[in-house]
Amino acid sequence: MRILEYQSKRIFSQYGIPIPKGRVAINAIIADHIYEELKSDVVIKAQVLTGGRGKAGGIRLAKSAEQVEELTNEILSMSIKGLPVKKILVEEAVRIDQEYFIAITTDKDEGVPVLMASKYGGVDIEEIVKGNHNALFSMPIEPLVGLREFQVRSAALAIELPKQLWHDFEDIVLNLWNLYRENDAENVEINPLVISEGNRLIALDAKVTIDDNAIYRHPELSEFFDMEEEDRMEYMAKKYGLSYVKLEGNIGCMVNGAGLAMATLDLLADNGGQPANFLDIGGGANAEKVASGLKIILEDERVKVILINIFGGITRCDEVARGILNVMEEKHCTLPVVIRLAGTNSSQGLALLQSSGFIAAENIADAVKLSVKASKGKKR
Amino acid sequence: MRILEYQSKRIFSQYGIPIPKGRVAINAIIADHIYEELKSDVVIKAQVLTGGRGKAGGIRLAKSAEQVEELTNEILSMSIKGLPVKKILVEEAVRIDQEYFIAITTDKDEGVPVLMASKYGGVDIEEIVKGNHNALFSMPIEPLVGLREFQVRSAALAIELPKQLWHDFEDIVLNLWNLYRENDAENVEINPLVISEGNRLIALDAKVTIDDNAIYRHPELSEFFDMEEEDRMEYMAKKYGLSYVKLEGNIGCMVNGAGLAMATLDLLADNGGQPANFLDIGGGANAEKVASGLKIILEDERVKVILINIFGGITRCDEVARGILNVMEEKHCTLPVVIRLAGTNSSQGLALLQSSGFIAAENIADAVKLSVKASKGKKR
Amino acid sequence: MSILVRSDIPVLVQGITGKEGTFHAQKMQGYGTRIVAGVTPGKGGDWVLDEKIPVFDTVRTAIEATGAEASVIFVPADRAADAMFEAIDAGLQFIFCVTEGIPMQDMMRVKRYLATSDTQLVGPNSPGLLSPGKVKLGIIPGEIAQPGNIGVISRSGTLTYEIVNEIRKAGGGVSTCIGIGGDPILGMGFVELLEMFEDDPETEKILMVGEIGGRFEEDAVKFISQHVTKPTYAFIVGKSAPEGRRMGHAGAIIEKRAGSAAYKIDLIKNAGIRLASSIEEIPALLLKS
Amino acid sequence: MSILVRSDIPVLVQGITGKEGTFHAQKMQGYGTRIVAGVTPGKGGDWVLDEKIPVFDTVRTAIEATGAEASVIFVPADRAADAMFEAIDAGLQFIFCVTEGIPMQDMMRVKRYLATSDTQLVGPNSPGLLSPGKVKLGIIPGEIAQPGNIGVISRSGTLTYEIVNEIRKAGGGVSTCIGIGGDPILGMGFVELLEMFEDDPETEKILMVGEIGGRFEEDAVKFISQHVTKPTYAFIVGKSAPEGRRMGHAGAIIEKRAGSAAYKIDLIKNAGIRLASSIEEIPALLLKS
Repeated sequence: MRILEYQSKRIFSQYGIPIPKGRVAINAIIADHIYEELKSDVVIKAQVLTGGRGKAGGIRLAKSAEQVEELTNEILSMSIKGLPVKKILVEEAVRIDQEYFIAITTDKDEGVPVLMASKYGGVDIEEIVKGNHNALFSMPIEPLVGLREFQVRSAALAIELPKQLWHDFEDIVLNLWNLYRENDAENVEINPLVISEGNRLIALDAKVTIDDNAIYRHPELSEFFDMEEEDRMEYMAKKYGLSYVKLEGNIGCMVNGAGLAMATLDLLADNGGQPANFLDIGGGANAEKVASGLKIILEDERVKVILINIFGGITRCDEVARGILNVMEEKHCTLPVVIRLAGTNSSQGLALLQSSGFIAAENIADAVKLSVKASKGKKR
Repeated sequence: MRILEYQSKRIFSQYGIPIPKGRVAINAIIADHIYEELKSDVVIKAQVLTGGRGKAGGIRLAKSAEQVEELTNEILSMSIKGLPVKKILVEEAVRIDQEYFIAITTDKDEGVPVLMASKYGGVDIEEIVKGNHNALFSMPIEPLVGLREFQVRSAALAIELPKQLWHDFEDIVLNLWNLYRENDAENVEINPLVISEGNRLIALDAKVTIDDNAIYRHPELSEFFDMEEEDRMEYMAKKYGLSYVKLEGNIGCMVNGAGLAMATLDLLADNGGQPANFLDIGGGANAEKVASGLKIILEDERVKVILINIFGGITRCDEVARGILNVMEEKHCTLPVVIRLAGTNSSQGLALLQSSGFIAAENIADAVKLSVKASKGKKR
Repeated sequence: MSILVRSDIPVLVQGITGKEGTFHAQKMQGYGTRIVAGVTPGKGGDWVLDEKIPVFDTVRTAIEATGAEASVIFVPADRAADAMFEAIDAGLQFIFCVTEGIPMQDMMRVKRYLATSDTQLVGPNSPGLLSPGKVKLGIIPGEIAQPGNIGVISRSGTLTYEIVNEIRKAGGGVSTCIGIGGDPILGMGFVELLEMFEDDPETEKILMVGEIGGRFEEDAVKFISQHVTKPTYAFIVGKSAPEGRRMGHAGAIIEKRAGSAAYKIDLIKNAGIRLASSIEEIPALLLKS
Repeated sequence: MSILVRSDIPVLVQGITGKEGTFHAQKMQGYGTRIVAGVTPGKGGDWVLDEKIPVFDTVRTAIEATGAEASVIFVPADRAADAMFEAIDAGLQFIFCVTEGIPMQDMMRVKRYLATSDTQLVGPNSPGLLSPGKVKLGIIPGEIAQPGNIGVISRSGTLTYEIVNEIRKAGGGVSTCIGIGGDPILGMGFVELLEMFEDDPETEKILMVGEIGGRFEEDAVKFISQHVTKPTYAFIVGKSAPEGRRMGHAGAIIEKRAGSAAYKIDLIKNAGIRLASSIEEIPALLLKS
């Protein structure tokens, strides 16, 4: 779960990591109120879950009440990488002497957290790192030991941080580790961490991503889960514990298992079809979960045909069939539905669906070809 | 640092470990007030840092205001194993269906914490364990992993805890682990943990010992350090970072290094002398620390002769000499003082002491013999 | 014989009294696997599977009573890490963890603890192991494969069933089929299993089914080039998958090392490993040669 | 040659800019030990010991620049665990930790981390190692010992000086003298060092100086009985010490396994190890035979 900058900063602040003064606003009246409170020039920052906000004009400096109003309205009318800006963060403008990049992220290949740091913060660190491997300090953290002070010092040395700031830096990075550890984060990132007024370290930006599998044990974080910021269908999918990714096409897909789902999408592409989504209902899905998945697909108006490909293992095909029947009856769906059932209880499942007018496919290749054909037919 | 039952229970309560309702009192008026508050029979418990309170009559049940007053006064006039009772804990009397022993302690030989449990709680567990090894469940805890739920379940199984209480037991023991871990405890112990009213687990007693070396990082615990409960000299020693143990004799000893101090005490005993104390000034002690050590010895009125045995390594003998001179001048000490200095800067040290009337000893054997002789002379 | 485990290995099932645990314990037993015990905390003393299999409260007591050497884990995600810690601590030789959705940081810690032990872990989020006609640990449907000479290793569950089933329909058979699991942080990877297949007299060809993300396939290709003499085949899914979402710059920097399908496919081709471009192709490719 | 380290091993000092660090780095250097670097966080770039020895901010950078293989730690107790983690992580072969008063739970974690590495740790709360005329790591005063054939291992600092000094005064000499440290949780114990003395051609006799508490002496006696062929002598202090304070029942149960002086002395006598009953006796006992 990615969370917005202002939410991440709220957590930073709980962990004692210094951030600029400021608050979130949803309109110019509130923004102006914050500006009056702060008694300083302010930076207005679009709150969207994507990078590149600065380049898109979503981060602006305002020096007067008029500018605050004008820029707030401007930013709140923008979309950045397709995401409409619904909230802004109004913060005191901070003098920047030097910018650093600092992060604790997860190296999934090695199964360890990694401390990263660079003296080239504030700009596109990925590009800089690509060109110059020495630009990035990176050190694995032993999961059972946790981040050690000496590792933080190694980072401070690598990014050539002035020595009088080492102590504050150690506090910030150890707190960042505590935040990562105690909140089941996948990634916590400060870019840039700045030196301001010669001797203060401040986190100007904040990114926090929480492991979806661990959200159940952080009920206090659920308030940060902002439905408005998510795609409606992705939100529904998450709610039902399904894995859903929106794509560009018109064939709605529902498959059990991520590997089989990817294989199905690949085969669709090979056959000239265009999937509308990736949807993995996971292992052992019951009728209800199947129904939820199908409802999400039906929400998508671009969908012209539905492809259901199930190979029952831990999942039972009769359960799947029941889920499909329930939804189809309830929603009066008239779309063509191609169904392929194999494995555990597949004959029972097929028997249930027999009289329902679905297009039954023998195997995955067959299912894909029938779906592609149907997707190129007339509109609904 | 050992802390009293009522203090330990305060920490238990912070960690969500259930304890009986109650409060501490220093006289019968307060005790009666607590009795009125609790609206139940109460148990009055002497607060002293020793075991065997029950057998000594320091834990009593009171069923009326008169009894509360009477027993409070009785207990507050007791001494248990030489320790005067200055505080009592007044707690609601709790019905006891079953008593267990549960502890997390430190196996120093293996360098690991150990989870211990027994179904024979409430009585002298050490004796029972001595007779029957199966009476005690004991399982090492991997320090880098921490206590795992399955270990707690193994304990619950071993002590035959009713299954409907396993969940509560898991919470209690995991919290006990957190307490141990987060407070740098050496030992945390509940004896007895009782089943009350058929289905509630309650910690009737609580013992917590904090690692002296780690107290610096738990300033919040320093309020529990109760000077009145400690021997005055041991308290002073702790304050100055010295290692002091009171003994029964009349030869005040100050040595650098625990091993050399023990060797000195052994040699005194072999030669018919009786040390008044063990006092290790540690490695690299400066004049000030030496002076503090000497002052503690001078506080002890039983002392008839002072034996100072220093082998300088990291400690420098001239510093030691300076510390001795300062105190002797300030306190106008007239006791015989046997001094033996060897190792780092010993000649400088001896030179400083030359004209001061101390008894200089060649070596440890010499120093011990001179001290024993002086200790058998006339009183000061 | 199967790779990894012998056919008569005594097996316990952690989470045997849950819906999936019971269902699949029965299926395994029906396939001939020696299920000797179940473990469900709080249910010790019960009997399951026609009242013939005893349930214990802890793995240790189960081992003491039954001599179990391997565990299949069906415990829910919030308790699965603890189940693995318990199985490792109790000294089991093999753990097959079917559970999916285990928090990542839990799994990091399990993996480090595992490294200090002699236990071998398959999974989590693994369908387990099936050696047709011999033994089954996990949830791979028994009927989809027949005995044969093809060793199959995969990161997927259902995709593997699909492939093995197609192989069977085309008349081919499998020596052992094993899923390492769909999660990013796993016990055994491809490499350890490739080594076993290379040494397994019943395996004559090896099929590796990979995915986008992670470094498993890259490591495998290196190992195959250097150490595997048997004909090896590969299939990679995720060609049409969109780029994964970033966790910020740091995530992107780390992920760069991991591979897209195209990158992995290139590696495979360059190493001279035969690549199937679709599921349909697989049986023909494997059986013709 | 000394046991454990060779005489020309390049050594760094963690905490070299502190009072004790500077003093003893000088003493070591004066004794002939190859001090090549110091480490003090925040002081990297400074030079110490007559401006001849460079100071680094981290152990890694010190090793890269100077090739140091061992560290002597003088870092204050609240930072000493981190200094050990750093030294282990950087791959040093040997650590001698002089610092005393390290929190016990910190030390537990260091010890477990150590077990996953190839580093050998002496201490904490150790006076270090002295091989007379050859090398000195730590704080054992150089002038108290002369070269000879007696290997000395001890849990104490000053008591060891006392004994070694008496041996010197009686005309005896020492091959290597090493203090394992006075803390309950330590890196190396007696056993590992006894093995080295047994294998050391310069050591002909071994003296072990023990104390009350802990299991070090018990383990040592077992090892000596089974593996040590050289004449071995022991001295145990703490006969007159009062019983230690209890940490509650649990502590007493655990501590029971540890030994009183009387218990240890019995073990030693029963194993046929020659026991000195006082410091005075030691030189005669060792030198007459």
